[in-house]
Amino acid sequence: MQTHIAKRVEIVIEAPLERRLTNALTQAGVTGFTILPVLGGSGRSGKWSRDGQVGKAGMVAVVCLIRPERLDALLDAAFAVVEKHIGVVSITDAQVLRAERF
Amino acid sequence: MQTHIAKRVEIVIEAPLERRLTNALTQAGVTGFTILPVLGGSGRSGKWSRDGQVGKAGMVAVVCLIRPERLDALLDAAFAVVEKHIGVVSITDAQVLRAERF
Amino acid sequence: MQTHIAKRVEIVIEAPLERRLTNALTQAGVTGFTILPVLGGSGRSGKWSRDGQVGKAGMVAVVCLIRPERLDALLDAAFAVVEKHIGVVSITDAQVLRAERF
Amino acid sequence: MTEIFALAGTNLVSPIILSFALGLLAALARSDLTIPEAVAKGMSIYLLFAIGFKGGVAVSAHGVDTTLLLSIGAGLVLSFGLPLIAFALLRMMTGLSQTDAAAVAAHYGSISIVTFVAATSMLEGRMIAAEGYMVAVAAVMEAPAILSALWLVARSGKQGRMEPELMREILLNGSIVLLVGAFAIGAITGEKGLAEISAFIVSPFKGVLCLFLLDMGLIAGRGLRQSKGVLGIGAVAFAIVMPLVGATIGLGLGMLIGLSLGGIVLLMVLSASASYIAVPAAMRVALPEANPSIYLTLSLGVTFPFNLTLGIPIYLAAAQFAAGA
Amino acid sequence: MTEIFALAGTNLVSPIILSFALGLLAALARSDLTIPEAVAKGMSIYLLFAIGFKGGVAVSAHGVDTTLLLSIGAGLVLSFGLPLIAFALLRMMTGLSQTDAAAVAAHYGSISIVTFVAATSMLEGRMIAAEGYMVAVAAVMEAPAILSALWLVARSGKQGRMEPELMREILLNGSIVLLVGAFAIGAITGEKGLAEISAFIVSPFKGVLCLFLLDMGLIAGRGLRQSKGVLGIGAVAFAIVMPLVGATIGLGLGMLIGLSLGGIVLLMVLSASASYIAVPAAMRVALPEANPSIYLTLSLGVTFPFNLTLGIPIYLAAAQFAAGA
Amino acid sequence: MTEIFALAGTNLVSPIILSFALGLLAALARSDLTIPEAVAKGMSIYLLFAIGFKGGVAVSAHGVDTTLLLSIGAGLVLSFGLPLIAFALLRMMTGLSQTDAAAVAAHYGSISIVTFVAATSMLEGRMIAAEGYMVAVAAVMEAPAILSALWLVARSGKQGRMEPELMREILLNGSIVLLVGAFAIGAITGEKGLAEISAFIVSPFKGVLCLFLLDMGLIAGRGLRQSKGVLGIGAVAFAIVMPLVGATIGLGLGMLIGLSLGGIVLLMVLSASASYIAVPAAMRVALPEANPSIYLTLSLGVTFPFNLTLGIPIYLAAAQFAAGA
Ligand SMILES: Nc1ncnc2c1ncn2[C@@H]1O[C@H](COP(=O)(O)O)[C@@H](O)[C@H]1O
Ligand SMILES: Nc1ncnc2c1ncn2[C@@H]1O[C@H](COP(=O)(O)O)[C@@H](O)[C@H]1O
Ligand SMILES: Nc1ncnc2c1ncn2[C@@H]1O[C@H](COP(=O)(O)O)[C@@H](O)[C@H]1O
Ligand code: NA
Ligand code: NA
Ligand code: NA
Repeated sequence: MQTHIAKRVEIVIEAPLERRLTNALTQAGVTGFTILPVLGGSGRSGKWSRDGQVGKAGMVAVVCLIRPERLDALLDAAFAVVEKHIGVVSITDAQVLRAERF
Repeated sequence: MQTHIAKRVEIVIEAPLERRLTNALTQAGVTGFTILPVLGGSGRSGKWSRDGQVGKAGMVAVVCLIRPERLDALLDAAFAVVEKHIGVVSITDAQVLRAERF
Repeated sequence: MQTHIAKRVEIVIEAPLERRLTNALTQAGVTGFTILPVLGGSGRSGKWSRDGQVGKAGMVAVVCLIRPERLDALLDAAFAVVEKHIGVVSITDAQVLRAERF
Repeated sequence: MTEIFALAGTNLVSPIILSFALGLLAALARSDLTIPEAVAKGMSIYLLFAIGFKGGVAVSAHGVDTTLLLSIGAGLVLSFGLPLIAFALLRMMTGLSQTDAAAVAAHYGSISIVTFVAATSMLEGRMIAAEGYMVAVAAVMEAPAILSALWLVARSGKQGRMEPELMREILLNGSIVLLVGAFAIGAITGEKGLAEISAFIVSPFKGVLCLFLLDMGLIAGRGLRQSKGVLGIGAVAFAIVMPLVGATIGLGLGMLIGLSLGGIVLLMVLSASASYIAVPAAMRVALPEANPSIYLTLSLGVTFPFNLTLGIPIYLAAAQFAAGA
Repeated sequence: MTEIFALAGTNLVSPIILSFALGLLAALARSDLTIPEAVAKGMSIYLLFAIGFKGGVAVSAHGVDTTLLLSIGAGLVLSFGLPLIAFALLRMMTGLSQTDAAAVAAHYGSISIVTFVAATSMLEGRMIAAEGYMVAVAAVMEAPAILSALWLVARSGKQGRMEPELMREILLNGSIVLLVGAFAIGAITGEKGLAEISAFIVSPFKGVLCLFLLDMGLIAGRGLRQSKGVLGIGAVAFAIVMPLVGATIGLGLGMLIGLSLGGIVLLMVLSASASYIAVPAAMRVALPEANPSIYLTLSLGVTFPFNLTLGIPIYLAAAQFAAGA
Repeated sequence: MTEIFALAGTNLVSPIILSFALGLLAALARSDLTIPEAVAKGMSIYLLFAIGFKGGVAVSAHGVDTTLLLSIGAGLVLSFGLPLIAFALLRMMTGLSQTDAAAVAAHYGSISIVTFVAATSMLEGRMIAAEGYMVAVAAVMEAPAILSALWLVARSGKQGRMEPELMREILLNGSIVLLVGAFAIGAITGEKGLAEISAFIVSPFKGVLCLFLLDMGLIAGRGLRQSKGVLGIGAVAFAIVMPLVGATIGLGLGMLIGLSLGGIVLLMVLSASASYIAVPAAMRVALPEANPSIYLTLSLGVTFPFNLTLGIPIYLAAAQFAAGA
């Protein structure tokens, strides 16, 4: 089956920032993303778990599949939002079906 | 530690199609998969969020690790289900422990 | 934007083992991880779904981004916990922003 | 006419309707107020269980009369037939494609159990009795409309998938099973069973309904915001005309088979209301080419609030007028 | 004998049992009816809190008598001892490996709090009083069986892991902490505390229990469907014989220490029931080689429904017969 | 003094406080007891809806008096002003950075609705009436403190972000919308509306509060465990001194504007309590450099339990003393 080269970007970010991130991505020309819930994690700012939260706390994972040539614009946009916050950004080489969607 | 080459396929698909997809995968010889919940997302058919849903709506992400030689059979099976529906399919090169499991 | 080479390790493991795994990872020098919920899946030990569970059952997915040179230590640690249990371990090549975090 | 408005007026200042309005406003103002999906699903399970159980108890108390079978039959006729009318109206009033029109039509042949529950509450508030088995009529009306819609699509040459597997799924979908099952439990255990659990399924019922409608308001409001511009004026008009057409037919059938005033109103409400739970999920499988934001917005964003606020009082007034005549 | 069946008959037509049956049937028919995990967990927290609290209030009202300590002691003896009997029976009746047999045995030494709650409800319905502190006995019986099972495995040379960390986890698992904690709160605040919150923990209790058992039915049904063919006839027979054996021993001990009729029945139910919450999680850590679908199917798919429908009435009849004798 | 302790004593043995203590102990002992996030959120929606609704009904029953506007004004003054005092205290008592101090200060100007609810329950238990509109005062006090904190940061040259978008988010955050909306519904539907749903929002209220406080205890306990060593003694002292300072100012203002005894106590509680829902989320956006474990631990781990156990009785005793004087 015909596949097309793409990048898979995964951004783990604080839930209160979610909408700001997706807005920034959309402005950077990203045509789609998927948001996954996160149960807990650990990093430089310590351990946390969704159970230990009240209100709109915790983190989410935003996954973006994009054409390689759009990667830089996406990373710039994401970085502007993530910069001062806790969270991580990772990129993987991927392939996608139905390239017209990206 | 000994690792083995594999493919990681990630399919984001509408929840009502989940069982149809996993049946198709199983018939295509896939021996395992993992289903992750999805909170929301955006694509050609617009934005959506799990909060804006009643009933068995929303999407799920199905992750499949398989031997590379089985990739084509898997993609054909997945594509037959996903074709007319909203959703995306991505493939990444991966490595796995315990090859006998795949 | 400046990115750095890393490995993305994804471990799907039984929920009662979660803390044991993250402890082992931390001892192996892993500085961060993210835990995602899992709705269901299928493998050698059959199909299961979160709906069919009572108590602290089911599985979780633990995602780890690490420097490549730490991969072996991580896999050894993870394998010791996962060995006798159901679950899978997969590794992907990735790139990360902000290398100082890993 | 003034009577209807007076009726609508009292109806509108009930906590139930105001909770819906609160949700609607909050969503339109883009508040981040949300009810967790699991809690909303828990409340809908509670409501289905309670309404089914109480219906069963009512039947066990008052016995089955011949009207029961007739009512079930009427429900089947309505659910099979209303989509055909809806489809014709849609093709006249809107520019929707055949597939989209058929998908919308399926929703209007099926029912909204929350609208039914709100009507029941309103009748209880006015001390108007209704046949307990109307719950069973609601259950049989959930699914047939889907078949009609698929037939409409198949007829037009476009393929709509009705695998036997999908058929099973539709008939055994959670809402139907819970409603019918609770009805059976209520019918078997009767007043004695009700006494055991009435502190759970009767007393707090209206309060739970308030929170549930708050959520429905939030969902409807978010849907309206996201689908801005998707719908033409014709489609919106359809979503208000169709309930009135459905209710009129329900009124005729209800009088024909000799239902009580309350029963007639409930049959009108079932005919007038549109599904937004079972049918959308079935459409995603059977008619994936149909645009979900069209049918969800019409059914949940227009028809549901219309029925809740103006529709139910209008149907009651019409039934009272017809019964008096 | 006819008395037992009459008893079982009335027991069977309660909303509680019928809700379980509804869930079981829905799952076997592959309906998509599900109760969200969070809601099910919320209900189990409610039930544990309510049952613990009421037990504590009962103790604060009637005072602690010497039988309390004896009952706790009996609970410990049963929980440590029953796995040994279960293990022996399993090795005789089935072809299960030592590890699988030990894992199953652990479940039958421990208890099912929902079975306990259902028995309490049934006793209340029949106005049979029982010692309030039986809740505390239930709590102490949760964990010891796990130790016995691990000892059985260790003895046979196979290694079973009992790290101190696991020990702490088992003793401080959520159900035990909540049950014991609510018991303490009830004992401290007494009737006054109960009056403050009885509209929450007493009145709606049975109704919540219905929905919870609906979910248990769904889970048990799904488990049975998925494990078709996993279990031999011997294993299924064990899952019915073992509760009867356990109940008989419970009956003897209960009479020995002088419990009331209700108390004896509850001790029998505790002995007869098998865990499906705390123990399975512990087994995944301590005996990962054991096959979860064996122990879950036996405990939740066979023993639980057996106790709920036939077991409890049998135990009551037996206790009444023994007490009369 | 002895009176306060007696008061605190009775307060402490209520099921509500003991449930909190149970959660705290369970978390400190590292039990795996948890309340699912969705259930906790569902309970908080229930509590906000119920407390808002009852406040609205009280206003509709007793009418609006001139004190209402004064109270709203007092709430605004307190919420804007208290952060300045808190900031000054923090700079004196602790070594926190300006940003961290400002973030903490925002929390203490805002309010904890659960503390408010617990105080209301306690007053009801003692039959002390309070103005129903204190709920509205609670709502207006949620947000202004955030502005003061951002001003403090901006003044010091460090940039804190207050985009208009954030402003909208804060003012329309779920808790405020639900509280104000339910208040409006209660005010519109009045006693009649309350009668319809009181079996849901009045009778089980205290019981739900118990389970909610159990969860708060779990969260506070886990927070304390994880933040061991993060906080100096000065910060902990601040988290006890600041409520007392706030309550004193609340007492003065409450007497000035002529609130009833109950109203004064509630204004004191609002002043004394610190936010842990709305403000933390806003701080993550507006002041991401501030360390969340500092402000969450102080507000939820120290001030909240202090107010719940000792604070509320102290404020009541002080108000009674001042009113008597
Ligand atoms: N190395 C890592 N691998 C995977 N997830 C991470 C990693 N480091 C941090 N995270 C995630 O990002 C969150 C914030 O990380 P930090 O900003 O380092 O505190 C953590 O709670 C994790 O969920
Ligand atoms: N480029 C993308 N990257 C990640 N997820 C996507 C992307 N495009 C679509 N999706 C996901 O697939 C769903 C349906 O996409 P679509 O069919 O384009 O409407 C979206 O709601 C997203 O969850
Ligand atoms: N090939 C696979 N791809 C993705 N996930 C898998 C795969 N095999 C197993 N899993 C996951 O690991 C769990 C346990 O697998 P197993 O140990 O094979 O029973 C399954 O329930 C799945 O969630
Ligand atoms: Na209809
Ligand atoms: Na037992
Ligand atoms: Na305050």
